[in-house]
Amino acid sequence: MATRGTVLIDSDRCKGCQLCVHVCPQGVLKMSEGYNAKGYHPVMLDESENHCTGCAVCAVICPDVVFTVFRMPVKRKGRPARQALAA
Amino acid sequence: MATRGTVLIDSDRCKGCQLCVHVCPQGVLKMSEGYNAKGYHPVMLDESENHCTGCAVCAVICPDVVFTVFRMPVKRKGRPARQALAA
Amino acid sequence: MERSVVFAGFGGQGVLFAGQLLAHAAADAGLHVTWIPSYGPEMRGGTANCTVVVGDEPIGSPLVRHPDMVVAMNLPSTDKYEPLVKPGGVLIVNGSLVTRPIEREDIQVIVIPANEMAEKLGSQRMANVVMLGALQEAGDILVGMEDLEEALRNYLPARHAHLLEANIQALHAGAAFVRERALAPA
Amino acid sequence: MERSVVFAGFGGQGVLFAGQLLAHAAADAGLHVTWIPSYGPEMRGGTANCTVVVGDEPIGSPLVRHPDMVVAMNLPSTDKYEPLVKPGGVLIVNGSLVTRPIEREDIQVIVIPANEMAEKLGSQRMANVVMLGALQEAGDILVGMEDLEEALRNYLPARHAHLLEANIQALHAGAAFVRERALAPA
Amino acid sequence: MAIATLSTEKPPIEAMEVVYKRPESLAEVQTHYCPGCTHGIIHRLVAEVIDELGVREKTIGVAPVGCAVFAYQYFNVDGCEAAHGRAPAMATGLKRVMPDRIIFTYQGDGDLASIGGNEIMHAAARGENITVIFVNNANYGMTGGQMAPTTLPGMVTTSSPYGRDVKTQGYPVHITEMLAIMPGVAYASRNSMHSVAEIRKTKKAIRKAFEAQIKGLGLGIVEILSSCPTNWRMDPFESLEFIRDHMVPVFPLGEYKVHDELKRRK
Amino acid sequence: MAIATLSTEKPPIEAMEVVYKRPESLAEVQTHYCPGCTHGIIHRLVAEVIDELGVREKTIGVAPVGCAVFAYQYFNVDGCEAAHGRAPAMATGLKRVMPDRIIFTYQGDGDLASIGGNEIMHAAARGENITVIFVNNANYGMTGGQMAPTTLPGMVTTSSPYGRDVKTQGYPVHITEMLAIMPGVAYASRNSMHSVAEIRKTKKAIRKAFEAQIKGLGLGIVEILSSCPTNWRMDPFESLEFIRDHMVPVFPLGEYKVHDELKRRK
Amino acid sequence: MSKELWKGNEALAEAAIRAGAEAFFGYPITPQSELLEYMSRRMPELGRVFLQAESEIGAINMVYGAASAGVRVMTSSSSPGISLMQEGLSYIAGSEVPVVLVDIMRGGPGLGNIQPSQGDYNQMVKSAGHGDFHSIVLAPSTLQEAIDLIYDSFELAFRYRTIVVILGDGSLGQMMEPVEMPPFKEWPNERPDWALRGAKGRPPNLITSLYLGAEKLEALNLRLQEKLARIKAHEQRHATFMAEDAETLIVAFGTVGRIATSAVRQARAEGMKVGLFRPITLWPWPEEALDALLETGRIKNILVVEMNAGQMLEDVERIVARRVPVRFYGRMGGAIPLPDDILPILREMQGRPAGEMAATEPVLA
Amino acid sequence: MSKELWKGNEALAEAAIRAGAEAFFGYPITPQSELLEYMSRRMPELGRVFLQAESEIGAINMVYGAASAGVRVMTSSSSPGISLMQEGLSYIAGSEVPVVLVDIMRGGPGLGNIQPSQGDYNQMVKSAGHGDFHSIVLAPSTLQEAIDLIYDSFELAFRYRTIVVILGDGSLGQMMEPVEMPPFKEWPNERPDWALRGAKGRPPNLITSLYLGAEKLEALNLRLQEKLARIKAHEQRHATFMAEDAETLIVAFGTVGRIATSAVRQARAEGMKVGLFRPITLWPWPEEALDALLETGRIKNILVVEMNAGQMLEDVERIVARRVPVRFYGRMGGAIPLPDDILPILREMQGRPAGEMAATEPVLA
Ligand SMILES: Cc1ncc(C[n+]2csc(CCOP(=O)(O)OP(=O)(O)O)c2C)c(N)n1
Ligand SMILES: Cc1ncc(C[n+]2csc(CCOP(=O)(O)OP(=O)(O)O)c2C)c(N)n1
Ligand code: SF4
Ligand code: SF4
Ligand code: SF4
Ligand code: SF4
Ligand code: SF4
Ligand code: SF4
Ligand SMILES: [Mg+2]
Ligand SMILES: [Mg+2]
Repeated sequence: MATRGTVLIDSDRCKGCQLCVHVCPQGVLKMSEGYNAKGYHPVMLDESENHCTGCAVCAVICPDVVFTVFRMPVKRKGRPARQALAA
Repeated sequence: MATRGTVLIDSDRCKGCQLCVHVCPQGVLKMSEGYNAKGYHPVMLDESENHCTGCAVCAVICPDVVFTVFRMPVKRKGRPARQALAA
Repeated sequence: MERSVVFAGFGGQGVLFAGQLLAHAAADAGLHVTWIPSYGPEMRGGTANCTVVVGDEPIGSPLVRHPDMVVAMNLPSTDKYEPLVKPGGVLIVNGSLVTRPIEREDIQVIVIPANEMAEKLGSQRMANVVMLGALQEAGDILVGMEDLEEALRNYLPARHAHLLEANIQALHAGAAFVRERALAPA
Repeated sequence: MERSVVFAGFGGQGVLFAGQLLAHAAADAGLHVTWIPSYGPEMRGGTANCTVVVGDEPIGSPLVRHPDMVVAMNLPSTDKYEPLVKPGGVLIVNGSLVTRPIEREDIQVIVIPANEMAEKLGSQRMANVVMLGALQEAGDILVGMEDLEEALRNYLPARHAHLLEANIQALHAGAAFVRERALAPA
Repeated sequence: MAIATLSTEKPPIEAMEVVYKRPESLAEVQTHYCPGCTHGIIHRLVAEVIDELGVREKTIGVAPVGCAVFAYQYFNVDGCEAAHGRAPAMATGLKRVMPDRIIFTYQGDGDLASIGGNEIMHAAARGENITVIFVNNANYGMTGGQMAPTTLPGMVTTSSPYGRDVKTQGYPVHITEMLAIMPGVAYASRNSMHSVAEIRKTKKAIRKAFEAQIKGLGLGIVEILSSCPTNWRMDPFESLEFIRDHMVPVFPLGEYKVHDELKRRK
Repeated sequence: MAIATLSTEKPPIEAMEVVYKRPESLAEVQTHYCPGCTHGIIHRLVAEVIDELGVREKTIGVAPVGCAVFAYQYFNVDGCEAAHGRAPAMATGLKRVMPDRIIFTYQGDGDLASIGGNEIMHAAARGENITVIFVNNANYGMTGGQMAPTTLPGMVTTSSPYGRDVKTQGYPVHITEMLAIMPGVAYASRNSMHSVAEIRKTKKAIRKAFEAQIKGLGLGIVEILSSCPTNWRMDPFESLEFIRDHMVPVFPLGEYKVHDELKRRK
Repeated sequence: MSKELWKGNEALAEAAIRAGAEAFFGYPITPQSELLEYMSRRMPELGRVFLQAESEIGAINMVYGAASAGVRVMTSSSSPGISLMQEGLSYIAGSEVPVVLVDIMRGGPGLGNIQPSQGDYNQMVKSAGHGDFHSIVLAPSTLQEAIDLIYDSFELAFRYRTIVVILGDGSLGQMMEPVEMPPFKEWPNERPDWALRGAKGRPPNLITSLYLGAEKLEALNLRLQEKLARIKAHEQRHATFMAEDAETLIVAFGTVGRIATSAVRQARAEGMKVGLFRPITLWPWPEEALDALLETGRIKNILVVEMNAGQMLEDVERIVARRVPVRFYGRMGGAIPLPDDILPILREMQGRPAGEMAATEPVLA
Repeated sequence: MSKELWKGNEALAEAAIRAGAEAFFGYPITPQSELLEYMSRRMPELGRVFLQAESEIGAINMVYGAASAGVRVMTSSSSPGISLMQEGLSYIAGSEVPVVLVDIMRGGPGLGNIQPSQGDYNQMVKSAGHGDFHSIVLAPSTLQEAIDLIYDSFELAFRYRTIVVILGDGSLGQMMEPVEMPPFKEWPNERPDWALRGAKGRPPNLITSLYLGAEKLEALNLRLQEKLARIKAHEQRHATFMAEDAETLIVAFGTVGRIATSAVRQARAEGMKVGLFRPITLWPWPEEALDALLETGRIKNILVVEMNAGQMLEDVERIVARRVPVRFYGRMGGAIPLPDDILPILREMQGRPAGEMAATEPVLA
């Protein structure tokens, strides 16, 4: 499946709780080795095996609003994809 | 009907609220003209027209425990009439 | 110049109102005045009283241990206040309910059958006003009969409006009783 | 004779425990000692620290503005306490996390790669004990190595019992590091 | 004591049996309640139940701040005076240190349902083994008849002079229903003083609430619709009719919670 | 801000639409919550609802004493800090003098269900037009994980070291059920943070609770089962499983009261 | 405008309304309930907010909320109710929102009774809850003064962002006296810029008393102390009565202060040089004025009279600092010290035979 | 018996248990929660009563109930929680039941923070609620002293049927120190004859603070005052440190008192004649002892140091009565005055160059 979306990760906000890693349906999130300013291992996007769909599930569960989620506009249906707030 | 019971009235406790007068099934309670020590017209037993049955209804409703109620022992039934507390 | 009056009696006898009438009359006459009730929890029965102090200067203490005048509407009040009236003062006693003799001789005592007099005028409940009238006549409360009359007109609760004239008569009856007694041989 | 030590670092680095070890060792050696943590609401992250004062007389102030010795396990603690160490005092710095040079020249400074050393002995989490060992060697904390060893034996929580020997090694490793450094040419 | 009888042809009193007399657990003093106030009836019922259960000598009563402030003097048992609304907490303290004693609170609706809402709620949640007599007279009797949380919609009181407007002054609070859902509550019922029959039922309810405690089943509460002739400005009998006609529809009577152990008896 | 992607063949981000971004009503600051604590999620949901309803500029938040003590700094709206348990009273004061503003409280279970039980009960009884976000994490997070009225039976906390014994320490309190019976309550529901689906449902519930206020229907309360990884001594994901497996059975999810006016929409 | 006879509690309520009170939250308690009842009638009439709270804790926290909106809000209660408000008052002080509080004191401790007392002096003047703060405490001795003080109280409260307490006792609340009611006060429409009104076109406003970290909370406290110093400098109020040439000075506040004027008059009639010093602000206590009187050297001794066991006495002793002897006469539990009780003590202090002693024993601290 | 290292809050709890505490009711609040937590473990172990209440109001009223049964009961809290207990404390005092209360103070006003403070001095010493009463207030400065004081507290509480307060601050609660735990105390089995235990074979006992009628309530108050006078006569406690020949006297209590010993030592090392007067009972304040020191004429000036804005200062000023100048150094909001802060002031007071001034500005009342 081609990449349909992506996420922007505000690493400095990440507290490394891994909730997003558990719920991402595509398994494209993993923890980085390094530390951020607060001393946590922040999450990162790893699309080496699979691709982000922009489903925003990570954003729904992240307690620290680390993600901004993007998605390719869906063109098939007549009505334009509108910006949807997460939950 | 013959008298089957009577009441002892502790007039000094009576506050003249008349609740007993309202509920006495025999209508044998009425307020006296005079005052008691607290300045209330106390209730009195007036059996001129009817008789007290010792039913204790007055005692059940009196907020000031003015009545002691007596009744003739009922002999018909086998078991002895036992002292019943009011309510 | 300051005068203190205690009105005392059973809860329902209107002693607080009698005191208020005097206070209103004094206030409307431009005098200084305080009215202060004894107050208790809402436990019915028992006695009620209030103290009124009238004067031509700002009132200091609204309470006094030894009032100049006492209006006693029942026996317990008479018992309580007879010893407290200031020597030379005035004690008005409701003779309808108080039958015992008054012992103090250093004060002026008026025993007035207020209940009977009020009843004759239409209602026992005006006994307080009869007593007030007697007080005005017997003592020097710094306000005149007209002031009390005016106070009745202005402050008798609306629901008793029909009793206004009777109340005014009660006031005067009380005063008249004292005047007659004063004229009568002792 | 009184010595004050501040242990400071991140929440999870065991600075409170290191301080308690010293306090226990001192108490069991019959010395006077106080241990006092900085405490905050349960808000995770941020720094933690505690102050231990050891002496042979009753301790007055359990807190000092200028401690004799500081064990700084991370950069923020180093930044905060480097200027506060009493002139002539001792500053033990965790070189694993603090890479910036230490500027004070009027104090004795030990930079020790505590995390690496602890990891070599089995777990990074013993970095605090490595630092404590270094402190014992570098500063005069009034208690001996045996006292600290004994404290470890007595007060290491039961759930870490399997790490007891490793901890004792960590203690000695810290001390050894200081000794070697002292022998080495500056 | 005067006996005023105009009786004719009557057997001598000695020939009769006493079928009602003052309960032992009621102290031999006059109450300060207004004429016809049903607080007095409730006191008597509680005393009768204590007598019947034979627990007078191990009972401790906790009085509220409200018209029943002197309740501790009216029962012939050890007693104390709680702060306004805090009787359940005080009772908890007593019960926890003396689990074998019988502890009851006697509280008004202002006391229990207004300022003391949290104390009763948590005593119930904890399943404290205490008995709560909750006298609901739809106003603050003692302080001059202000609105209570139990005041009926539209009812005029000294602090709801235009009638209680539920939109701004809230709806009547149903404490008994709320507590009944709690597992810690062994018995919860609402009763009324408005007739002789209801008074008799009330006594049965009070008895069950005490039995729940004796059996260690949890908290027992009996809410009792009660009159306040003075502040309602009605005569005592009218007041009972007011309860029947106006309060009962808003506060339905009945048992809201009966622990199985209490059902089994007889 | 760093973007860490190892993506291959990806269309440029400019070509895409933003489907999720930080809500405006959430202040641009880091929270102090522990990693994985679901307080953070709930904050975000509330902020999203405020954004969507377009009421940010007239909303005032009331923070509790509890881990959410700084909530007033995290929302990009006017805010204040109530005394422990008293947020509903403070909110009442605010709402009564500004009926056209939107007032919400954000309270923990210790705050709302323990010390503040009376304030929430009476705000509900009065039908105050406010919105209450009630975060139930079965313990006192802020003070170190002591037992709360909502602690599960048998659960070990720092003040129930032998596990909560319901016989002596009481049963879990079901506030939402109790409030739901009150006519003043327009919306009452219990939701959970334990999965993405439940989080989405929770947002809908929060929205209804705010809508109830906007429409002047009465009090809206959303109880939210939330995690406390730190005091539960679990990792964040395990904590969600704990909610699902242990809390939900004790605190059933669902809408307990929905005002008719709220049902009618769509 | 002519004088009308008013009852204390109702006069306070009406005067507060004319002063601009926009909201009232309270809980019934004798002897202040008439104030609440009056509000329940009058506030809705004027389209203002009246709400009977579930408790005094509810009331004070509703007040806290309304005050945070920059609204003129008040509550009233009596001693046990005031005790329950202590935490809330401490929050309000720490958050610096303006609040007016009426305390119509009754006898304590505990449930005590409902008779007049001055047993809340310490609780209101020294401490209203934990932490370092003070409310401005005004102690009227007549109904007119009560009206005048409450009439100014919102301005004081807003000027300093502080709590203003009107401290009366049961007799003040229950008595009637002819008074002149002031006109309705005009207030500007704008709300203070710190008020919570919705963050429209400005960054959010926050009202809090939480300051984590010793530095921040110390900074708040220094600001509060600086404010208290300003209040101390500007707001000390007192009254004297025949104090110009007095040798014996009665110090008394509130109802006792007015009663003392009668004692002073009677003492003067007996030729004694007696005067009265009556603090109107109990916090800030009018130390400077008393000090100035003492510095004249005319005062030979002082008699403090209170309806408590000597709570204000400690303040007077601190200020007097042994410059002259201080005596105390106190009544408790609802007993009221009357001129007849005070006179014999004055005579003694003036070195005369005490004469007939008071009917009841004075209480000497 | 050898010394063991204990944490303050836990040491207080264990010592109370050994002193014979039979029941504990409390509500969590930092920085005293470890006391409650310790009780939750230990009391059930010993078959005693532990209950976490729904609030501080619940707790103090449960305590009131248990105390009415003649049981040794205690609670603990910190400043805002103590404010909530004021009404309950007033009832307890009016009913004369014995209670032990631990207050581990934190920064205020309002929510403030959880750092150490002495901001409850007024609330505990001057007023704990409405009416005239005082608790015995004990202010330990070390853990050992805290243990020893709480160990005696039930005896004091029962002897006088009064509230005994252990007034500590957050640092006392949180610190560790080696201490000697006392043995378990033996208590007789009988309960006091006033206790509510069921009216078996005796007339009912009543516990109340309600006394209708001024005479009755005044009589209660006179009895209470007489008791307070007895306590004042017998229970004043204090400690001094190098005060024998001191010219400058520090007056400080609790944690500040112990910190001051370091300042005194350092000052002595510099050759200054400095000593410490440390009240152990804050009520009754050890007036006689301070007075005696002043009467020697050696004291030239006094420095009061507190972790508040000068609450005890007023008592010291009252007692000193201008005999010597009194200075004040106070820190607030959780800031702790350290020896380094105090020394420069001492130097100044001893007429020496202050030297390097304190890092943070002292707060002068
Ligand atoms: C803390 C406190 N607040 C208020 C009061 C005043 N107060 C006394 S009784 C009462 C209400 C009583 O009403 P309720 O509980 O319904 O009892 P009732 O008199 O109707 O039987 C109030 C508010 C008080 N004593 N203490
Ligand atoms: C009057 C008072 N009592 C106690 C406290 C201490 N305290 C602070 S937060 C809290 C409980 C918080 O628990 P909860 O409301 O469940 O919120 P959480 O931290 O779990 O989100 C307590 C008891 C306080 N600040 N004030
Ligand atoms: S948007 Fe969906 S697919 Fe992409 S990272 Fe988030 S959860 Fe995974
Ligand atoms: S859920 Fe958020 S905070 Fe947690 S690891 Fe993922 S991005 Fe980081
Ligand atoms: S016992 Fe029955 S019949 Fe006799 S007076 Fe009483 S109610 Fe009437
Ligand atoms: S019910 Fe009792 S108090 Fe009332 S009138 Fe009858 S006897 Fe008297
Ligand atoms: S005021 Fe009402 S409740 Fe109180 S005693 Fe009188 S009638 Fe009964
Ligand atoms: S303590 Fe618990 S509730 Fe508080 S922030 Fe941490 S995880 Fe969340
Ligand atoms: Mg009621
Ligand atoms: Mg919680």
